[in-house]
Amino acid sequence: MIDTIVLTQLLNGFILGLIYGLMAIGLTMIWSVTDLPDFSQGGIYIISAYVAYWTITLLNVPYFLAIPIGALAGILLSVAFERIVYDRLRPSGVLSCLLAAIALFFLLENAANALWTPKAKIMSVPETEVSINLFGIVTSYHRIIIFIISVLLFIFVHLFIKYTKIGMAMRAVAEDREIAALMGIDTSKVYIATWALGGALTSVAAILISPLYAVWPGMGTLPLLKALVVVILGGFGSIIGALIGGLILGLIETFGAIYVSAAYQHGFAFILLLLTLSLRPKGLFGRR
Amino acid sequence: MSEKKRLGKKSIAIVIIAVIVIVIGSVLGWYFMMAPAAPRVIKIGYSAPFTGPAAEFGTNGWRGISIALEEINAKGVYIKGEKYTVEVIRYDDRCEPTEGAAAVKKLILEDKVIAILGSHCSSVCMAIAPLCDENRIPGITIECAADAVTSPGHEYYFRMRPSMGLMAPLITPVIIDKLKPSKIGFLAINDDYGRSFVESFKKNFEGYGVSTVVEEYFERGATDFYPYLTAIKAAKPDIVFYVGVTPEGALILKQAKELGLIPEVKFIGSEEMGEYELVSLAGKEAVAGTYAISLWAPKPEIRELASKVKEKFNAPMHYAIVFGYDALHVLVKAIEMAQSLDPAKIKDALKKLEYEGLQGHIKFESFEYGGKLFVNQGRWTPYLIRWTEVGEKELIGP
Amino acid sequence: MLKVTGLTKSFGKLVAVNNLSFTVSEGERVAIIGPNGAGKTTTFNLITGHLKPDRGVVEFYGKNITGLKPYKICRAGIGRTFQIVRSFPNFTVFEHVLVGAISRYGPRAQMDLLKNQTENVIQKLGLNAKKNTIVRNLTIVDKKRVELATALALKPKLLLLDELMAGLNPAEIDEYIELLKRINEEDGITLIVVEHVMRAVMKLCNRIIVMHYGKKLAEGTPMEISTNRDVIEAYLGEGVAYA
Amino acid sequence: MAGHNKNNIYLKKSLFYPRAIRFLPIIITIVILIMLPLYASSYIVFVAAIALLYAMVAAGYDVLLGYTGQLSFCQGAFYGIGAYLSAILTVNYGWSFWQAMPISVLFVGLVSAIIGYPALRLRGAYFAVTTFFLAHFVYLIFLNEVSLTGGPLGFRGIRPPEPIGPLSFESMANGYLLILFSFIIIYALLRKFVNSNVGLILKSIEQDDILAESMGINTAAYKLLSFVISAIVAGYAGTMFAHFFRLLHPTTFSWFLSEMVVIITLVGGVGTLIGPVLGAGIVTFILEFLRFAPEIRYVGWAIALIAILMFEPKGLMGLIKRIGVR
Repeated sequence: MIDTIVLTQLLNGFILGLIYGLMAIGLTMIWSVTDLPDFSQGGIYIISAYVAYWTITLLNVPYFLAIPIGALAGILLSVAFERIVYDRLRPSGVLSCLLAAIALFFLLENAANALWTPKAKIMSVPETEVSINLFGIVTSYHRIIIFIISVLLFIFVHLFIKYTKIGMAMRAVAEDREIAALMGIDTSKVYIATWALGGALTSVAAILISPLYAVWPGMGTLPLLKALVVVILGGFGSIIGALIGGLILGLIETFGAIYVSAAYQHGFAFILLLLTLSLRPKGLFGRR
Repeated sequence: MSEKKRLGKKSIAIVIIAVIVIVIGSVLGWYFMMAPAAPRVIKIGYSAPFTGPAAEFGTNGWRGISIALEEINAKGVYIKGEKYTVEVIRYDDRCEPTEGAAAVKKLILEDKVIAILGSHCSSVCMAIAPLCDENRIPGITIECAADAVTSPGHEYYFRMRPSMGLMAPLITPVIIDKLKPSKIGFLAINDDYGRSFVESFKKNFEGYGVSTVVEEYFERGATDFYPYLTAIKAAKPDIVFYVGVTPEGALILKQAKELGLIPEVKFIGSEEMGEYELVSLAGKEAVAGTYAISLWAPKPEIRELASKVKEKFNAPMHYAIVFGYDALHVLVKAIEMAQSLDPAKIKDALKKLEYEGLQGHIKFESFEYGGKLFVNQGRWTPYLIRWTEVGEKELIGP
Repeated sequence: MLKVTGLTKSFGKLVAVNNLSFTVSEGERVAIIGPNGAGKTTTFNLITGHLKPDRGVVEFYGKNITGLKPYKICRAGIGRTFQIVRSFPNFTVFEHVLVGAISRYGPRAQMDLLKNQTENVIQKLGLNAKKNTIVRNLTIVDKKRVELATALALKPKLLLLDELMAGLNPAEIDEYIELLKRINEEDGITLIVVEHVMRAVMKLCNRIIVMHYGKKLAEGTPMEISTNRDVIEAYLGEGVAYA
Repeated sequence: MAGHNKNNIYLKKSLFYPRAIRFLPIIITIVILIMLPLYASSYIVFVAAIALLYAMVAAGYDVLLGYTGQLSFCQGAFYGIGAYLSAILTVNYGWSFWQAMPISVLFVGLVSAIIGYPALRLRGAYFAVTTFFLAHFVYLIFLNEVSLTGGPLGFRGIRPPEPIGPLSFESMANGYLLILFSFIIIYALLRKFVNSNVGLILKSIEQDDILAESMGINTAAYKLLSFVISAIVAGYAGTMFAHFFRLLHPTTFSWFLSEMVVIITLVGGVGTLIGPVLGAGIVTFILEFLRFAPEIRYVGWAIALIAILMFEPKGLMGLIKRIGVR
């Protein structure tokens, strides 16, 4: 009996880790390319979940079609923020950009609360809520979908960064913005691509997790904070780091909640952050 | 431009900004104070959380009040033969004490209300109660649960629903009689509401020789209950009280079903879980067969209110709507009894009146219970209901 | 005074400074020259603690200061300026130099002691006219002068100047050479200068160290260096080196 | 002084500028604030008191953000620790406020030093994110250590500060005046500190900490000093709040408060000390003014904030400087 519980928790921790990882990739790309820990992704996390929720309930679009639609919303918002807010604020330093990001997150959270009332909405996806018994582990079909989609996304992003032109340009800008600009890379195009990628990943993470939990205005804060920890833990700008970091945090939180204390469940991320920063500030796979 | 002039200009700019801020502040304050009392309007204040994690309570409370307001103003309120209309001014307190205090002070001192409704979160109620006494303005809380709100009590602060400490002794015998548990467990939200719920029910069940085997707390807005449910599964209780808001309740039931805890263990929800919203969120199958302590029984007049709510707000019935509705009616009845707008007379009327509310028979008494002195506290017995397979409420007791 | 032995620093595969050793005694005016990427600035950074050496020891008046924090090394009496000029943009020139004085005498020192320390450094460098100008509005040349002034306000024993003369016209170069000579002779401040402007090196310095790909190629008086075959070869490229 | 120089903006501590004119605006404002309880309702006095507490924390915070360039999100945590500790000492251990307050402030200073030392080695955004988490972790402690802080049940029955001679702080007006006077004292101390040599060093760190370090300034020590100072001011404001409002609950000290302090400092104008004080006034005024629209209050506020950030990144003081200089 005991090991099935441990196995179930292992899977849950794994799935949670993948979600943190997904969001962390977006953040780590944006942070390394533009030097900005983009808090507004927390807001995009919320809005994309709502967009997916409304497309499913109002337009009764199947869940799998809602994911790209939500992701599109995330991309548009993300790029809009870059063009309208961050681009203008960049000359006055990272400080103002960071605060604008927080203000945007604050705005989206309260806008969601005002527009769609604070009541939590459950995104019921009947086809995937069927619970199956996978060699002893009681889990739902949906979690397997999360597993598959996130692994595919990780591979896609990894290849995208390594082999496409835009991907290389992003890495160049991440290394050193001035030199990249000197070498003829159009930095504003790279910024748009980075923000689009970030927005897409954050939205997919939000839409994947929503059926398991709920969609409500306050859903953005904790995942954003956890993803930031994962970025630092995994190492600045490293995709594999975001994945591994996410898994570590997911597992520690799930098992920590049972064996240590559930009340401080969200405190483990903080302890993990402190350990990383004191032992290995540049993270597991970080370069800088 | 010599330095002298330039520095002068800068300081003058600062003082202009500072003075403008102060002047606007006081002018506005002055304007509110001097606002001529519009002819024959009864101004009532309402402080509730419209933003933040508890925003749902405020929204529902406001729905109940606005329906009651329509009914009252349709009839009009007659004091010494003159017809008055009622106006309710509402402010957001974000379920945070300093915001609540600022909101209520503004209502009393600036908007000159003669009575206060609110708030919903016990921490805010504890900040509001002394203000009512200080300014001698009667206040009725919509749904604060913690005992500390009315004990030690405040002469001008009233509560209709039984507090957490009082609910346990009233409903425990019903649960013992109907479900006959031997080991119980708790999964409660980690806030004043959850903590006082567990504390009082644990004490009362021990009175009947029923022991508590597991006690878990989760954060407001939590969504992953697998760790807690796994711990509960290991402790093997007969019944589990799960305490929180409906979204959390729905997730608990869905995740408990996933872990096979339901139907093996009987789940009894706190008063939130006696709402239709739980069914809409968790789905009929997850809810079927589970129990809940409910603050309103499926009576005909509540069905009538439910249809009004559906038609006006397209929202399911919720006990905060019932409380908001009852609170305004009780307050207006007191004003009519006192036949005056003097807050002190309204307070005295409130202390004497009895009112057949949708929630139950409302009478504000002061009494001793469990070593605590309660003041202006309502004491009707809550209902134990069971969710049927069809997602309807079935009254089990009393 | 300054003894550097076996200094080595590599970034991944690139060995920036390779087993460099040299000594500088008090009052000397030494120049370090070499083509770009020879490791001159890296050597400076290793001495002032901005970079930690992989191997080697830096001794100042016999005390081992290898790898100490930059502010400790500075307090030991080593001032420096940067290849790409660094400054506090929002300060006035007076405040900028004052920071050097405060760092030297501590924030609790008498205000007038600090004031006249700053005044006479500004006087010495001819910045009086621009005393109240915000540094951001100065030309690059003036900014370098302010950076030098701030370093001097620290009353250092040894001053490391990284391409101070770059971008100056001949008249300004001569003016600086006179200035540096006066600082060296009157205030007894030893100078180590990284320069590309050969005119300045020849006129100012009594000893030259030539670095090439991180190694010390040659060391000696200006005369010896100008006729040294290896130096010419390294500078003007192979095949051209004939006396 | 060589002749008049065209691009000479202005001397900060000019000698020949008559003292009176320079201090006149500040004196007028203080007089208005002192008279406030006489002509304004206790609602405005209460809101002004909370605004003054915010102004105190924001001014202290400006030393850290404006003068030393370190963005931190844990002022709310220090404010909370000060409040809870002073409440616990006075209510549970029967200390008088005048004993509990200094101890609480010192404790906050100690905690900030212990946390600050490792955290300050981090660069910019890393430091900001760590302090963001620290604030959330301290909030979790307030919420979960029920035996110590009363957790979600709140901490009640805090007595106002004991009277000094005839002056009792029982009433709201006196409580407000105590906050006002301590604000004035703290602001004066901070102004003196910021204009001192140490202030100049902090400003040098804010502009280029590598150059400052190579100029012999122990940047780590000075960053820690400014971190501790801003924490101590926040801790002190916390003790004032506890004995003014007399009810503590974890929600008051969530990261919302830290974020508000950062916003106030920036809206007011970073690195000017008077900026955050005006920022506190403006922000409180806007939020109180928007009370009539409960749902969209914070949406409107967030839009206003973004507009301010976009059009005047230097905040209010930047605006004034632009008006002043032209």
